[in-house]
Amino acid sequence: MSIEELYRDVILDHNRNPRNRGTLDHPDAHAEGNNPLCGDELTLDLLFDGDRVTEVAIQGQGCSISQSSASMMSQAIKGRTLDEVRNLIATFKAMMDIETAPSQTGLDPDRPGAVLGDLEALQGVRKFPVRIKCANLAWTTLEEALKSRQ
Amino acid sequence: MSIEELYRDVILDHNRNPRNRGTLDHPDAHAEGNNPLCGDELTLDLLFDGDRVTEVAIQGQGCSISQSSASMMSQAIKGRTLDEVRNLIATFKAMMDIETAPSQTGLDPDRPGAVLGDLEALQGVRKFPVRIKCANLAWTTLEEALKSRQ
Amino acid sequence: MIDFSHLRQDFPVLQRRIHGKPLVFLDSAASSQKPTQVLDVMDAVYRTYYANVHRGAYLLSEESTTAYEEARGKVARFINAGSRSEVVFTRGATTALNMVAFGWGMDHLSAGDKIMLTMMEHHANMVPWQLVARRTGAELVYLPMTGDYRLDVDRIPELLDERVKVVSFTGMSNVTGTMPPVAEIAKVARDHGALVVVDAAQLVTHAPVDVQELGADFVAFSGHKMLGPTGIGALWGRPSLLEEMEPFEGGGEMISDVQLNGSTWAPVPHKFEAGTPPIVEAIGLGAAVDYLEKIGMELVRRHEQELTGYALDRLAELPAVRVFGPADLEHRGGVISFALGDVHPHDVATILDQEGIAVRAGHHCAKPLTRALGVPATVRASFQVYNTRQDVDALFAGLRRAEEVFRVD
Amino acid sequence: MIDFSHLRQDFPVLQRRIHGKPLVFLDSAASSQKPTQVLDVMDAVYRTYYANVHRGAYLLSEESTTAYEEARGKVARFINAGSRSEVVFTRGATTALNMVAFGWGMDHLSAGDKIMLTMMEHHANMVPWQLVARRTGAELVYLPMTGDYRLDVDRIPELLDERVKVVSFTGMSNVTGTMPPVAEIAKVARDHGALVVVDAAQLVTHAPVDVQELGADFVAFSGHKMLGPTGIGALWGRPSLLEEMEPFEGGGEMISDVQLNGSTWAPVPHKFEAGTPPIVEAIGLGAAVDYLEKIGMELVRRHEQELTGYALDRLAELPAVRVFGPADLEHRGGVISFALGDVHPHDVATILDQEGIAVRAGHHCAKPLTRALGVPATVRASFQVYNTRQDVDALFAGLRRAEEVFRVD
Ligand SMILES: Cc1ncc(COP(=O)(O)O)c(C=O)c1O
Ligand SMILES: Cc1ncc(COP(=O)(O)O)c(C=O)c1O
Repeated sequence: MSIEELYRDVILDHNRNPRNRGTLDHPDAHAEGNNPLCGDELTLDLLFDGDRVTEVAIQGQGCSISQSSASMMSQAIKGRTLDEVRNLIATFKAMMDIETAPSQTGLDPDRPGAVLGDLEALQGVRKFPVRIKCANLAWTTLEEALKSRQ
Repeated sequence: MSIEELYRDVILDHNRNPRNRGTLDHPDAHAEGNNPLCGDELTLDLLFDGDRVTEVAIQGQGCSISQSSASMMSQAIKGRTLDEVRNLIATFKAMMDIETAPSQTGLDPDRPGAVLGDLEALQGVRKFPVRIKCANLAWTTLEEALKSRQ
Repeated sequence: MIDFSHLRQDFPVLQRRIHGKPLVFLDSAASSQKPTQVLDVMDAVYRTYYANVHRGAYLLSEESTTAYEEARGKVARFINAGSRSEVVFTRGATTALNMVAFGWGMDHLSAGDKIMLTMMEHHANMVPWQLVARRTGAELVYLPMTGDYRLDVDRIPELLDERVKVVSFTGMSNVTGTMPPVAEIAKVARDHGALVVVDAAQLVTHAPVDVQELGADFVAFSGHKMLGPTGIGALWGRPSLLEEMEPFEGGGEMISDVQLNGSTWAPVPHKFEAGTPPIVEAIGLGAAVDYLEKIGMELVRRHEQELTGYALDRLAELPAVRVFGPADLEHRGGVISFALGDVHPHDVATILDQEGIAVRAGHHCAKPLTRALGVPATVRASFQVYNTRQDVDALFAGLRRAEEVFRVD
Repeated sequence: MIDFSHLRQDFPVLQRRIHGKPLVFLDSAASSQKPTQVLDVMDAVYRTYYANVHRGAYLLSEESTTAYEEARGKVARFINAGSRSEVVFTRGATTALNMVAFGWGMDHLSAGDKIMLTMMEHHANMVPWQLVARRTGAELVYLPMTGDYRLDVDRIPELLDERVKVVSFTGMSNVTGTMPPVAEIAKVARDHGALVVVDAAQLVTHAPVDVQELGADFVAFSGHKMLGPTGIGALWGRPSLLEEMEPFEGGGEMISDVQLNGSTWAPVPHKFEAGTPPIVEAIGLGAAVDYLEKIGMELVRRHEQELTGYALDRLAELPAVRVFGPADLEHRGGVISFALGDVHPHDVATILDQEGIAVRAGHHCAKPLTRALGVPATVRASFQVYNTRQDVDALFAGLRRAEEVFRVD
């Protein structure tokens, strides 16, 4: 296990240049998440057109894993329907769950990136169990935001 | 070390038939002592004629060591002057102090009972350190009573 | 007849000789001895992976945190808690009871309210309520005892009036060995709307405990009486009550955020675990739970009943012995308090000690109960998994010796 | 240059390999490792003479009580207390501070009064006072920090008005390593009539502590940071204050008498030690004190100053490193918090962990201080007697590696 498996280039890139940064004035959905043990913080605003996510805005601070995960998530969900977003959440969680065998996560080992895009770079986090909650923060916040819409 | 060294006949006798039992109506000196860890309790009343103890009355409950020590003390101090009583206290304490060598206690090994009378039977308590505070209870209460007089 | 004698080799201290005689340890109700299976686990923590828990981003801290939280899981399973977050680690039963008395009591009790205890309580389940009563103006009422040393449950309807807001009672008396019908009392009290607290310090190591069956709101116990180390205990609580209850202590680990003028709390159970917890002690308690579960608490209870029955029979051979506790083995555990004629209990204990037999003499931190028994103190012999019939026989011989020294006829 | 490298063999965990690399343990400020001299003592208690303390009329209990009380004597001597009864054993520094905040504060503070803390406090010396402030109506005021991470003592005269009834502050910051002039501040505050409380959780293991010289009213610390076990700590208090202060918890051992409707307390220190204390942990702490005294706390302090000086020099070689703490070794101990460029502290810690180096990342239970430093978290490396220059060199190399991974220039 090498440290480069965790800190892939794409992760460092998203950490340095987070996508969809900011806040929205009148979001359809909003949530704030934090990781009290680490101090990672995140706020998430969403705009919808029907059941399609049209805008995503993220603000926060924290480690490279939490911030890059949020940035990559924002790209992945933008333009997707609610059902597609829910699928993404489920797949991401399976990928992060050390109880789930890699072959059961729904990812395609022969075509890296085919299912979750850049997000698949976070697979390495599975080998660093204390950091899993960092990777998950954006996604639990997303779940909260979806609830806030209903 | 045998248990009979602790429970000498004279101790068992004083325990069964405690001397000077009771209370006085108008004592010149009075004190209550207790041993919270053991539950031993004692009240002590004294009458004086000048600086001579003329009456002693003791009431209480507790183990054979605390009660016999009180009974023997009552006999020992009755009729004695304050100075003599203070001497008795000092000698008794020395006898009970495991830091004091037996030869330094002021007792006469060739003439058992010559200095403290029956009380010397309590010497065996030195070999049972947890019980020393039982033997001492009557005497610390006596010291309190003497203070109450002043 | 259940034979546990093979367990004795797990307890190194039982090899001790006392005044030249083999140790006969009959004071487990005060604190039990510990098996190597517990000692080795604790030692290994310090020697191989010790670090502070919860905040470390490095391997040792991760391993320590996992072991600490797994121990919580073991304790939760041992008492059949709904989830591990219902288990708060404390310094012991005493702290657990203070946590409830202050944490719940200070915010829910006021003048005119009543706290119902029983005459059988250990000071740990009495003094905290007295302190809270004094600060809140609430009053204490005590459920009395019957002639055969059981709780007088028939008096409950009359005593449990609408002013009673808390009913806190022991699951097993550390003096008489009495095991009250906990679930029955808890049901009546909860239906009545009172908070129900069970002091399980003795119960948890003498019989199977299922908190869901007990039906109480809080259950408190200590590790050191159940083959675990000193310095650790637990409070089980209903999730909703733990959520709402105020923390007892403030400090690190129990916060979500700290601002200069106020703070918010971490989720349950961490809210109640301020500061560095007794980490290794918790892991040791987990190992003690493993040990007990491997034997099986049903069997522990049966072994103890058999031993208690045997002891009561042997004590009955001594006319000068008077036992303070229920005769019916269904209603009692392996804690036997007694008097030997009018020999003072401390004298009995000293004579037994000379024979290598460790018993306790005193009020056993239950002064009101001792007073109610009409004696200044009692002698108490108590059993754990490592005790045998031979221990009872040694006690019997020791008491004979005491009779001899004190010429009891 | 003091060489303590021979001490390393006393700490078995230092043999551990982490991710294939030798362990470099730099998180002792969170909790220190333990020497075999402490572990063996604790194990031997359980294996040869363990029993509950204070009430036993048998040999094991007598031996345990003696060892427990001797440990109290050792701790008393270690901090130069006037007598052993001035030392109360607690679960840790957090409990000790809560004991003072609640035990003294609830009876002496009311609306309009002020509690003076500092910006540098650990949550353990902040949250208890917040809880007591809320219950009593008292207000909190905070002494600020200077630009070079020291307490701004010049502001004391202005802040210490007649409403300030308590001044409670750290003897050594667990974030910046700052060592304030404790005796000086204590004198001003006491002359002013305020109660003075010192959180010595860090101080006591990094420098000699003489409570008579410090001149405070209460001093709190933990065992697990000073080579002792978890689950134990101590509160030193002035005898007159301990006499008058209310007990924090009620239960067994702390009473003189218990009646149904009220109780009286045992003499100090037992009044504050409700229930079965952390017996073996106290004895273990005594062994830790023996170990430290054998080295000598003066030497411990000098070793640490040398190591800290060396570490600060090496860190200065990395332009991206920014240290949050006094530069002057006279005013600081061996706790070094820093930032590495804009790499998040948790990422730094993870990279170091891969190299076998254990450091902490976060707010170190001092959120207000971390906020004042203007960062979300810091990386913290901290030293104990077993650390060497090689450990510092390993840290340096690990930080280089982190710079590489995160392309810090
Ligand atoms: C300065 C300071 N005060 C108080 C504490 C609290 O100590 P404990 O967690 O052992 O109760 C700590 C340790 O985390 C500390 O560093
Ligand atoms: C029935 C009962 N409750 C409470 C306690 C207090 O437990 P601890 O002293 O471990 O806090 C005891 C033990 O002495 C007990 O027997």
